[in-house]
Order: sequence, then structure tokens, then C-alpha cells
Amino acid sequence: MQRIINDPSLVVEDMLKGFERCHKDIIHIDEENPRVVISNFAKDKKKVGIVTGGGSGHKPAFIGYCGKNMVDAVAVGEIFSSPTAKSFYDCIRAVDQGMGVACLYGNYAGDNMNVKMAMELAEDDDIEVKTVVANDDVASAPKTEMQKRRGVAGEILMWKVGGAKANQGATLEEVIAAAQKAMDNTRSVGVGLGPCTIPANGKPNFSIAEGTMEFGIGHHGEPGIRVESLASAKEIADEMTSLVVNDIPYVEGDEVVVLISGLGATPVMEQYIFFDEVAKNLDELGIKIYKSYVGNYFTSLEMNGVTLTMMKVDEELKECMDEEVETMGMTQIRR
Amino acid sequence: MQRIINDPSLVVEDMLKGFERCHKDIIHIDEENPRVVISNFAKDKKKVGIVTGGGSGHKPAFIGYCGKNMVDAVAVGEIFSSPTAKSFYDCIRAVDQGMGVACLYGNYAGDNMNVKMAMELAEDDDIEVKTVVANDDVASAPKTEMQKRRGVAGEILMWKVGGAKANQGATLEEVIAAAQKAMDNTRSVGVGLGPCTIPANGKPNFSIAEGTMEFGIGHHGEPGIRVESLASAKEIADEMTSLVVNDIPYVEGDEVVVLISGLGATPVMEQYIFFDEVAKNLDELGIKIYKSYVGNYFTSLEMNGVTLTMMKVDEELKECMDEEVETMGMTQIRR
Amino acid sequence: MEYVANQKNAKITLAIIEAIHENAAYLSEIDGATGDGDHGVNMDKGFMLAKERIQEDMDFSESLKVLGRTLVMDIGGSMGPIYGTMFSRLSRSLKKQDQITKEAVLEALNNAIQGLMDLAGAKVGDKTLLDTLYPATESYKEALKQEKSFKECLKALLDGAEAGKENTKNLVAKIGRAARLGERSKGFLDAGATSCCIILKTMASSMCEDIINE
Amino acid sequence: MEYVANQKNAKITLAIIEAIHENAAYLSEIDGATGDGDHGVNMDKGFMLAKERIQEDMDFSESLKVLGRTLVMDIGGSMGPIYGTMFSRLSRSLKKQDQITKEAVLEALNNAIQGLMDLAGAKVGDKTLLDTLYPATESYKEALKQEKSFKECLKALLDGAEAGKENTKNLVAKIGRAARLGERSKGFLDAGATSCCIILKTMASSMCEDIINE
Ligand SMILES: Nc1ncnc2c1ncn2[C@@H]1O[C@H](COP(=O)(O)OP(=O)(O)O)[C@@H](O)[C@H]1O
Ligand SMILES: Nc1ncnc2c1ncn2[C@@H]1O[C@H](COP(=O)(O)OP(=O)(O)O)[C@@H](O)[C@H]1O
Ligand SMILES: [Mg+2]
Ligand SMILES: [Mg+2]
Ligand SMILES: [Mg+2]
Ligand SMILES: [Mg+2]
Repeated sequence: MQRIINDPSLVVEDMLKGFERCHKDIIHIDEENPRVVISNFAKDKKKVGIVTGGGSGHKPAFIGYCGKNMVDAVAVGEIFSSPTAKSFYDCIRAVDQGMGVACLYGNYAGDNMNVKMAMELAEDDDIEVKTVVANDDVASAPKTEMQKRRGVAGEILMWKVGGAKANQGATLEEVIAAAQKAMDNTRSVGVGLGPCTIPANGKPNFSIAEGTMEFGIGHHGEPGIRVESLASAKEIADEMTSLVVNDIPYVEGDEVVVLISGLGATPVMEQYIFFDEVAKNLDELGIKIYKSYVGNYFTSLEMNGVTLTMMKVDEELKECMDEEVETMGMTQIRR
Repeated sequence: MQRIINDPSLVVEDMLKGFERCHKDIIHIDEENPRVVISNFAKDKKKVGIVTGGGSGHKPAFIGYCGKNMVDAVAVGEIFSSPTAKSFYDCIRAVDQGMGVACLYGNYAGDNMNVKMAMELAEDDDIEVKTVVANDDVASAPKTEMQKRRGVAGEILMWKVGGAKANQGATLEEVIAAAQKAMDNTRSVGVGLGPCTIPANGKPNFSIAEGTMEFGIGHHGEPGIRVESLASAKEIADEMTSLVVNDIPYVEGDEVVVLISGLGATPVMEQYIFFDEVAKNLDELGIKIYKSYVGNYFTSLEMNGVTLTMMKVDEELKECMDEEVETMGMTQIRR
Repeated sequence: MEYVANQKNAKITLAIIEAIHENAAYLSEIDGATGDGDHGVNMDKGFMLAKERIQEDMDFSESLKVLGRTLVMDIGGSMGPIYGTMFSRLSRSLKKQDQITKEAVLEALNNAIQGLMDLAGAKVGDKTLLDTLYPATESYKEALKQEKSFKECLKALLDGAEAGKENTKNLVAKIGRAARLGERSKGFLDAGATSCCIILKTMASSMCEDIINE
Repeated sequence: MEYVANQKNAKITLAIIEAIHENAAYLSEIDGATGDGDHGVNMDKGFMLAKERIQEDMDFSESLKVLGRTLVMDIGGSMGPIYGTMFSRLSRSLKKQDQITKEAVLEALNNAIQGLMDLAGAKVGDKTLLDTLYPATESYKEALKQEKSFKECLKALLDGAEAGKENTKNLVAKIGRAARLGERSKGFLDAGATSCCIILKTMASSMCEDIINE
């Protein structure tokens, strides 16, 4: 295991120290709970609080989206493991200003359970918490079982929309409605070309044979739809685009935000090659790209592969996507 | 070779298409020379033009720093191979507005030759071109042979300073002086834990045995100072910090900008762990961190490893570092 | 009437904690075969943290509550809420009684099963700790129905747990990390089922030694 | 007087281009042993591009200029400016003459060497194409000093190039990608030295066939 770490069982602790030091102008760590990252902008004005959380190892997600006009507090778990109920609860308490809290997180067993328990605790404090559960990963379950689908990189768009809406002064209901609308219009799929290793574990989480790729892989290495021969960027893009496009489906005349994320070890160069092929497909389908993001936005340690995410946008979602934002993972200047 | 590409000999062409599509609000590709990327902001006002260029495979470098208040035009080479003299020349012509052009590039044989030839061509057009040649890589030659040292991630700080200065309306002499000052105060060193593969080539460029690391490696895999046993993040940080700090040297009371860059396959999580160790060392030395950057700022395809860069800053350099900037690789909102 | 005293009887819980601690490496090893090899580490972390918060003179039900709450609040992952809920449910059922009867134990076990199913969405046969807890409880229930002694009922719990755990070798993982392996998860024990077996067996043995017959 | 006509004699340059094209795979193979295996591809790309721009009835010196300029302007890397400069310098020396004498060739070779050393910073012995060009020129110069015929001088150039190239096997790379290997670069031919050898040998043979004796 060729890694730059200290004690493999303390990677999250050690990472958080460096993260706070580097981004102290954007975020800080809660004084009492070292697994709670809070935006310095969280209480700049009275608004609905935005909370998320999840396992570590997905940098910039989740803490990298904590900051101005996006997520206000993040519960930090171990590598690929849900944060504690207490951390979610502490996040909720930290950002509630009486307008309630939107907890926007991904559909994983652990997160579902821990958020549920955190909400029960918050209820005792009379804090109103509502959730949107990201389930954008088309490959993780058939459309008839949407409630089983996992959340992947589409979560970023959900946070962007929810955060912008909250910043606009919306009520909790409105924030939840917008974030839910974002999610309902978002679909993703991933492809894996190489595994990753949890440091405390020391050996690859799974294996992908040279010359093959796993189509539909999850971002902890959850099984995909099928293992295929490694194809060209064009072929991979064709397959992924058509799976994503046909699920909602997106149709001619639609406008979409496209987000390509590398999973860790895939050079950004390849992501642009891949993006160009996706864009060509969308051109042919008459689907217009409103905005696009290409880069390591939601990774899985050093996994080799990419995810493709699309969100169909209307005026409300466009307005939210255009909002200025300042976080480690995404900084955007309003034009 | 587990890669998401089409024709391996066309990766640069294919990447550029995706890059331009994704960032069309920031940059465009020259109509006549497809290897010239130009900032949409280059001629927003009359100013000194900033040009750079280099081999591909270092994303975000070099084109990722083309945009508002940073680099105005970038000459794009093949993977790890210098751009043509013509591309440098076309960049120079594209951004000259009569105030001259600062060509800020890295010290590599090919780049030196191609820039030299481009300057001769520009001379015929009566365009004044001056250069700063980045040589921040401490490990690449002893201090007595500074002119042999390579440019690595420190180039980013040179561009940031040069770009900010030009935006402030400085003359070519002033821009060059500031960029040179940035470079004179900047030192870097890299460590490699795993190799990378040039797609057209198909096999790793070099090898690093499991359990070892190459201290002082260059970002194309140029030989380092020594091969060592893979150490902890703390030990690696100690060794790298002391090499960098002692070279100028930086001393107690100095303020520095710190830039950590992953080389491609090193998870950002590890970079924060590494950064925290560097910061602890600086705390002990009484060297203050003015600003810090951690992430994949200057990569080498999917190489595993990190670079550490420091720049000592005075008021002028601080002012330049604080300037708003909008590029694919670095977007900063002015506070 | 046969019963186990609730008051000042935290030693049962402490025995469970000790058993998990001793078997931590073994549990990780089992998880290593089909998962990421950290189940022992995860469990040990939570149980050792709870140990510090439990005094021997606490009520048994109170000590279970502290263990459950620690797991829920401080452990995270899936194991935190799952085992946390299991122990919290056991605690809630038992705290009403000063004298814990064999009937009360069944009620507590059923409550725990219900809690797990509500929370985790795991079903019997998915190759999880439920595949220990459920057959163990069934076996206990059967013994109780046959009006066996408290001791014999606890023995039935222990046997049922062991049989359930061993049977996970025949199951295909439907949930959690091991689900990645699909059919290839067959032939291996489930880590959670193994830790659950250790917990139930330790609890059963420890209670056996404590049965009062008045 | 012996000479080679400059006018309408681009066929020498075209022969060089052809030789590089034919040997592209071989050159990449050599580069693969100590570098990144693309030397043949790099060279071929530039030379084939130049081929399109050269007409057979061009002057020899003009065709060299077009080749040199194409390499400089359109190829990049190190090879673009280096071979670009070499051919440009050869061209500049030769364009003065209608009749290229053996003395003029020496002057042109010396000019090329000077251009390369000024530009690239490579020294003799660094294991580069200079380690072909330099000994080849020395060998030519020696033959000329001994007042050998033009043909014999060109034969000396050819032999010197071959010997120089072969000798790169004994050198340690000091520059370029192969420098990474240090001592381990010994035992291998240098790719640039090999391509330079092909170029010089082809030029020599082609000129030999063209010598006019008046
Ligand atoms: N959703 C779930 N519901 C019930 N039990 C589960 C669930 N997911 C996993 N498990 C149990 O958790 C065990 C693994 O626990 P552990 O290794 O601590 O967590 P992780 O899988 O996150 O590394 C599995 O053996 C299985 O028994
Ligand atoms: N700085 C230099 N000066 C002169 N020749 C060089 C220099 N660097 C490399 N070479 C020559 O270039 C050859 C390799 O060329 P090529 O493979 O085309 O380029 P690259 O090394 O960029 O892949 C080497 O064999 C050597 O002869
Ligand atoms: Mg785990
Ligand atoms: Mg596990
Ligand atoms: Mg090359
Ligand atoms: Mg080469």
C-alpha cells in the first residue's frame, strides 16, 4: 500500500486537522465534536440550515462542499462508514436558527439509520428537520425500486440547489422542495477501472481485472450491472449517457447540468475526453448543456473510474446553480 | 493500461475539445492554432499579456490556469513534451496589446528552445517579450547550479503573481520583476510513490518498488535525490520541509504561501494529512503560513506522490496572491 | 420462581464487552474474507468506550442502555445504530422488572428483533446478525413453550445462536459490503452473525450462573 | 572540381525523409529501451509533414530549410527545435553555393554542430544525437585534410556516423529522459544518435550518387 499517511486507523482525524488549517477562512470544526465541520458563513444571516454527512474518503465530498451558500455543517464518518447519530445531531443543532434544518444526504443503510436517530434527538429539542435522500445512481436498482437506489455525485447538485435556496431566504419547505426537485431530475452512473484500498484495511476493497471495467459500480465499490471489456472513451460515454438519459428520460429540448467526476486515480485529462463524448451524444439528442463540471468532485480514495451525472434544469434550478458559492470543492463567481 | 481514452496518440486533441466545451465562458481555442488556449478575459483591458506553455498531462497545469487575472494564453504540447515554437509564438501574438508579453514558463530543455525560437519570431513583429524561467525544484540540482533546476508546482504561484500584477496595470518590466521575485522566493520538492503511463506509450514511464519512494522526483519522473523506504506522512513531511526551508533559507518570522499538490493518484485526504505535518513543522520554526493550497494543482497523469512548494511573501506578493482569479484550476473570490 | 436479578447486575453486560474485546481480531479476520476486515475493530472501539461508562453496581438494564446509547451516539457506521438499537431495546424491555424472568427475556429478544427489522431493513436470510438473533430467539421460544427451565431455555438460546451463525455459511449476502461478492459470499461466516453469536452466548452463560430460584 | 548541384536537388532531402519514415518503428523501439518509446513517431510526424511541403525541383538548400522550419514550427518537444536547427543551419550554409563542394559540406556540418551546442546545451558524450554528428564531422574533416575525394570524404562521414552511434552504447545518458536510468543507460543505443546516423548516412549516400566532376 503506497500511501502518505501516519497511523492508518487515524487517517480521518489527521486529515481533518489539515483540512481545518487549510480552510480556516471557510470552515471550522465544532469545539465539542471533532467530527462536525461547520461553515463560517452558517449564521451570517437567518436562514434554513443545510446539513449533510457521510463516510470519509470521497474528497471533496462531503466536507469540501461546506461553506458559503452550500452546506452549513457536515457530519464526518470513518472511511466509507456512516458518521454517528450524534454527529448528525450536533450538525443539526449547530446550524438551526429557528427556521429548521434540511438534512440532504445519500441513500446508504448506515446514513439512513444514523440520520433517523439524530432526527429523534433533534425532535426533543423542538428543531424541525426535514430530509432529502439522494438516490441518483441509476445502476444501483431498477427504476421500479427507486427507494433502493444509492446517492452518488448527484448529491453535489442537491447541496448546490438546497444551499442556494436557503441563501435566498426560502422556508424549510421551499428548500426541501427545491432540493427534492433537484434530486428528482438528477441521474448518475459510474464505471470502475481499478479498485481502492481503505488504509486501515491495507488491501484493495475489490478487484477489477486488467482489460475489463465494471459498469455501474458504486462509489465504495458496490457491484455494478456488469463487468465488460475495457472500451474506448467514446463507447463508455455512449453506454453511460444512454443509461442516464433514458432513465428519466431526458428528451430533446431539455436543458441539463452535466457533472463528470473522476473517482480518484483517473487523470482529469481523461475526464475531459470522456466529457466531450458525452457532450457529442447530447448534441445529437438535442439536449442542451446549461452548465458543466469536470473534475474530481466526488471520489472514492484512489479508485480508477468516472461517474456521469445529469440534472435537468428549469428556471428555478438554473438560478440556484448560478448562485455564487465558496467551498473547497466548488468556488463559483456570480456573473 | 486501464484508461478512459480513444486513440492514445490523440489524447491531447480529444482533451482540448472537452476542455473548451466545458470552460467556454473562461477560455477559447485559437481559430488557427488548435494548440493555443486563450483567456476570454485577455483583452478586457489594455495590459501586459501573460503567456505560458508546456507539455500536457499536468492538469490543471497549464491550461487550467488560463483565465481571469492569471495566464492569458497557453501553448499546449504533447504529453510531457514541449509545445512547438509556433504555438508559443501564436500565444504571444494573441495577447500582445502593445504593452509587451511576459512568458512565464518552466526550465525544461524543450521549452527553453521553443520559447527562444518563438521570441525570435516575435522580435520580427516588434513584440517585446520578456521571460521568467521557473526553477523551483530544489531536488533537481544543487543550489550552486540554480540555472539547471526545473520548474514544478511553483510555476502556479509565478503565474498568479504575474497575472495579478498585469491586471493591476503594471508595465512589462514590473510584471517580470514581480514574477521573478515570486520565483526567487519559491522552492519546491516532490516525492514519488508510484509511476505514470503515457497513453501512447502504454507502459509505465519508470518504476517505484512497493515499500519505497523516490525523494526529489521530478514531475515527469525525472530521477530524484534518492530512493528510500516508504515513510510515514510525518517523516516525509519533515524531510521535504527541511529541504525546502533550508534552501533559501526561510527563517523565523517569515510568512509563506504553502502549496501542496498531489501528482495524480494520491487521494486529497492524504494531502491534507501531509499538509498538517508540514504546517506543524512551520509552526515550530516560527514561519507563518499566509495562505495555503492543498489539492491536485499540478499533476503528472496518474503518478502517485505529492509536491511541496513554499513562497516567501512580502506585501507586494501578498497583494498579488489575494487578487480575485477565475480559472479552471484556481478560482478565488476577493474578500 | 426462577429469575435473574436486574439490580446491580451490570456484570452480564461487562462479560459481553469482555467477550467482544477478546474476539476482536477473530471478528476482523472473518470480516476480511468477505468484507473489509474491520468488524472486530469497529465493535471493540464501541464496546470499550461503553465499558468506561459502566459501573458494576449498575442495574443490568441500565448497563445495556449505556452500551446501546454509546453505540448509537459514538460509533456510527451501520453497527452503531444496529447493535445500539438491539441493546437499547433489550434494556427498555428489561428495565420494568426487578426480577428478570425467562418470559421477560423472550419479550426483550422479540423487541430487539423488531427494532432491528424496523431500523435496518435487513431480513432473515440476508446474511447478517439477524441470522443469529432470529434463530436463537426461535430456539429459546421453543424451549420456553416446552416449559423448560430458565437454564435450559438459555442453553437453547446459545445452541440456536451457534446454529444460526454456522448456517450463515450457506447464505448469500444480500446486504452490506459482502453483497458485492454475490454467490461467492457462500462458504464464509458472516461477521455480524459471528459477533452476535458471541454476544448471545456470553449473555446466556453469564445469566445461567446468576439464576435465582425462590 | 567535384561538386553536388544545389539547384533542383531536393531529392537528397526527400531520401532522408524516406529513410526516417522507413525506420520509424525501429527508432521507437530503441527509444523504448531507455526512454518513452516515441522517437520514431515524433520524427516521422515532423518529417512526413515536411515531405508534403517539399517539391523535387526545389534547391537542396531550400528543401533543407523547409524541413528545418517545419520541425521548428510544427513539431515541438526537444526534437523539433534540435533537428530543426540542424537542418536550418545546414541550409543556411549551403544556400550560398550553386555548386556544393566538399569544403562547403564541412562548413555546413560545423555550422550545424555549433547551432546544436548553442541551442540545446548538450555536450559531446552526453549520449545524444551530437554523439553521432560530432564524430561523423570529425571523420569527414580528417578525410578532407588528407585531400581525399568527395566520395571518400562522404564515406568517412558515413563511417564516422556509424562508429559514433555505436559508441553511444558505451555512454551514460546525461540529458533527456534516459538520464533517469543513470549507469543503467549503458549498453543501449541512444535513439537520437541512431536517427542522426540514419540521416547522415542517407545524405552521404545520396550525395555520392550525385557528385559531378568537371
Ligand atoms: N444494512 C444492514 N443491516 C443489518 N446488518 C448489516 C447491514 N449491513 C451490514 N450488516 C452487518 O454488518 C456486518 C459488517 O460489519 P462491519 O464490518 O462492522 O461494518 P462495515 O461493513 O461497514 O465494515 C456484516 O457482517 C453484517 O452482519
Ligand atoms: N536536451 C537535449 N539536447 C540534445 N538532444 C537531446 C536532448 N534531450 C533529448 N535529446 C535526444 O532526444 C532523443 C529522444 O528523442 P524523443 O524520444 O523524440 O523525445 P522525448 O525524449 O521527448 O520522448 C534522445 O535519444 C537524445 O538523443
Ligand atoms: Mg468498514
Ligand atoms: Mg467491515
Ligand atoms: Mg516523448
Ligand atoms: Mg522519446
